[in-house]
Amino acid sequence: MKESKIVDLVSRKLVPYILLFGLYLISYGHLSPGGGFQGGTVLSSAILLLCLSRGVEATSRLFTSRAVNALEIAAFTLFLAMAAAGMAVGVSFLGNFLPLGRIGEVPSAGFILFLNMVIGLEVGTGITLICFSLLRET
Amino acid sequence: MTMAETLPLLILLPFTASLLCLLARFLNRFLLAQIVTAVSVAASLLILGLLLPVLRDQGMLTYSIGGWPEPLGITLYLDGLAWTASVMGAVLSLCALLFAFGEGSYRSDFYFFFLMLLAGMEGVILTGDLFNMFVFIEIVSISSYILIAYSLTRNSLWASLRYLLLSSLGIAFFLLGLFLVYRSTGTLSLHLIPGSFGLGEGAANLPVSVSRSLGLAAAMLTVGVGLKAAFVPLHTWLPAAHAAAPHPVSALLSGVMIKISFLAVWRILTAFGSIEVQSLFRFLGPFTALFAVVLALSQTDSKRLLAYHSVSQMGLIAAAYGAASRAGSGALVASLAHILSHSMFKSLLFLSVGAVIHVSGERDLEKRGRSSSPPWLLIFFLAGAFSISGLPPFNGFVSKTLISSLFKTEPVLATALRLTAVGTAASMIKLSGIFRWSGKRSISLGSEGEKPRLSPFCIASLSVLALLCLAGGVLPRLVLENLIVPAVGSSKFGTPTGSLYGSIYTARHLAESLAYAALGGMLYLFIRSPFGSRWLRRLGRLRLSLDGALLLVVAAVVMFAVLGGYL
Amino acid sequence: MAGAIILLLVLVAVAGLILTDNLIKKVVSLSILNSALVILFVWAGSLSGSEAPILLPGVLDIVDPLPQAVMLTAIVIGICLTAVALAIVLRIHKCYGTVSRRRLEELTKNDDG
Amino acid sequence: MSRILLWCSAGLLLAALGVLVLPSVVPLLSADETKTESALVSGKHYRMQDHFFRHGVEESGSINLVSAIYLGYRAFDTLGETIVLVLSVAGVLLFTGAKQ
Repeated sequence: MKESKIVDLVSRKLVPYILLFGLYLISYGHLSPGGGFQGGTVLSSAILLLCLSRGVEATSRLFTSRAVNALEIAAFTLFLAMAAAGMAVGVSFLGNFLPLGRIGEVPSAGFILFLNMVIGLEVGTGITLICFSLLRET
Repeated sequence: MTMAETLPLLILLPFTASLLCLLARFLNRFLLAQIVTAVSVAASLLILGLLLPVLRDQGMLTYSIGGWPEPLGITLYLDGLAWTASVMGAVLSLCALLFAFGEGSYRSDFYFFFLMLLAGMEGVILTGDLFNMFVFIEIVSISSYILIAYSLTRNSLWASLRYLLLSSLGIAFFLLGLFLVYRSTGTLSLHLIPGSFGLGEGAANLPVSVSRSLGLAAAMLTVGVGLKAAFVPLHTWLPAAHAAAPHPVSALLSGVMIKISFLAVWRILTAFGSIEVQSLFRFLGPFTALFAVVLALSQTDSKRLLAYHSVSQMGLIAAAYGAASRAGSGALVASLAHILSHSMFKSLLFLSVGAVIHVSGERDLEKRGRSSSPPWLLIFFLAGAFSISGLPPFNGFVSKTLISSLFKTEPVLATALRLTAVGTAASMIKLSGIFRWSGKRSISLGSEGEKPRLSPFCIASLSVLALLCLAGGVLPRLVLENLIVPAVGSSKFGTPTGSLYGSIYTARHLAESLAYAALGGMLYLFIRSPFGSRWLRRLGRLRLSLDGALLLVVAAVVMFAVLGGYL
Repeated sequence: MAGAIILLLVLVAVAGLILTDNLIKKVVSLSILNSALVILFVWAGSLSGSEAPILLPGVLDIVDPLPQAVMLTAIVIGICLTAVALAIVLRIHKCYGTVSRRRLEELTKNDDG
Repeated sequence: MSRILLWCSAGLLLAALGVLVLPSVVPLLSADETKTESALVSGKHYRMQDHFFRHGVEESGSINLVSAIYLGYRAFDTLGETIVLVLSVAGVLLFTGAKQ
């Protein structure tokens, strides 16, 4: 893929805003349309934009696949820990053990907010890993 | 912490263990993965043991995830059926695991996929929600695609892709059936769908369109899950997949996965109460058994021969289940008994043949290989071969007698089952050809250099399985009384009467089974004859194309919908 | 009318899965089948209301939220399935050199087991 | 020849499938049945959709009912879902990583 200067410049300027939008989708998942899966996909689409504009090798130097793999395992551990925590606290398996807070505020849905973040991280790293290995393969 | 609290542990445990395996792969600590897997399988076996007394007096344990009641949230149900299936899964995966330690050539991500397969199967049998069953079926499918293609050889990749495409088409029909269920009953939980379609009390006031789409949904769900249980129209993926998979994986797939998929079909049909689809199995089962045995006889590759036997034995199980629509819960006892005994002797056969292949490197029955394998391995193989052909001291005899006693009144189906028994005996004799002793024992050992030694782990797993087969056969009352009858009791037919399985070791049954073995021997001689082998060789080369197999799945959906009382 | 069109999409996807010869086209029609089923679910849920299920003040007539939540999971499962299938097809192409089903079945006919 | 046979039988079977499934999908168009079929839950007509509308927010705390369902009521699906994702990532790494 011959990287043209324009695509490279525009994508480097655009990526931070896409990442910001992804984070917005994750953190406001319980208040407005969005959530963990959608936010995670937007995050990985930002990284893929970098891949397409500067090639997989350059991007994987920035996001080394070993670090992304570690992040994914951390996210999966967090998810299982939260699932088991509900049971340990005595509510029930995967039950909401955090206070619900004031409806309509950001920190309001207790358990759901943190689950959204963990899933956002999980899906983001997962899809990035899949696309890295498939892109590197061709 | 009541005992019902431990239900989610049964699923959470394998997932946390697989997480540790993932970590072990990341830090490449190989031994950690092995230890963690063994500990988690043993722990779930322990939990199941603790749950037995509680289950005995309460009949059924339920646990709603997240505290949400049935229609809103998801509830796990542990009844006798789920308990028996989970114990079967745990015991067999322990033996397969021991064999994998013995072979020693597996990295830690093998154990990751192994645990995911186990947790997925546990989830399929425990969950009471249809969409959750879809998610766990997907977990089981993806981990079995990867495990089948784990050795990355050419034909294991092709076998895995064939299985992927066929199974995904089946799961898409499962999703379509799920859609119809939600449209007509407004709920996804299996236990709230009233048995309104067949026996249930709500049958009267259902409008025609709702009961019609429920019937169609039952057919699609049955084909969706039934594809993984591999009865005839949907079996095309199994021989290539189980032949190409690594030995412990093909033992686990043949031993446990196809059984748990059939038990899921059992659960769906009980919830829908659709008697017509269930009685369809009464004809489909014997046909599957006979059709697959004839194909098994024509195979030259040893593992492919065994894989066709899995399909034929699934036919027997489906036949017994189908007979329940007429013979009541006695047939369910026979079907579950054969599920248990088949899972044991089929894994024993796959692992012993795998051990021979591991040692002698020879898997084709036709080739005149000079390599020899240790003779005491033959003992384990004979234990499996005797029980699959239904010879007295083993558990195969018990369950086959129960099944054949169900079909006394139908001559046609009974003869099909008898021919299957003869065919099974003949193909076991053909399979024993893999234990060729080359005359020149000394030369073959010397020239081949250091032959891979069979590690004690493999011997341990083979002997455990052989003992289980023997125990199932020698004390049938123990197994039937407190393992199978309570399990069947939870289904809607009620607990069966004691009279059915009273007399198993009667002279007539013994004579019958020995007669089948003798006829099998004569059939084997006929196959060795020039006329027989030429005709068989042509049959052996028969291969169904992938598009044909996909088409068969669609045909199966239409057949099940039309014949299953949609009209 | 919309239901019939979505059902037609499901049938076209199944036909695509059965009749194409190239493996990648089969995987593509598999993911079309998955998307068609997702659309069927969400469309059927959307008949019983007109507004999105975000309960801001003043929202009254909402769509059925359950199919949408359930189909989120089905979409991601579809992605994972397609990813694994494409990885296997890539690997098969590297081993056999072809992705055509007919040629592959001829090649695998002799080296069996 | 088998190509034509495959095409005809595929067409026939798919048409049969369409004819079977269509009547269960088409009645949705009639005006009065636009609501989801009422659930036959123990006799009384019960629609999960109404429960979510009335009690969804205060039970789960989230305004977005879809997030409330797939992270609150049916979080177990999402757990299975994440595991499918981890599984397929490990699978893709296995297939693309190893050397020939």
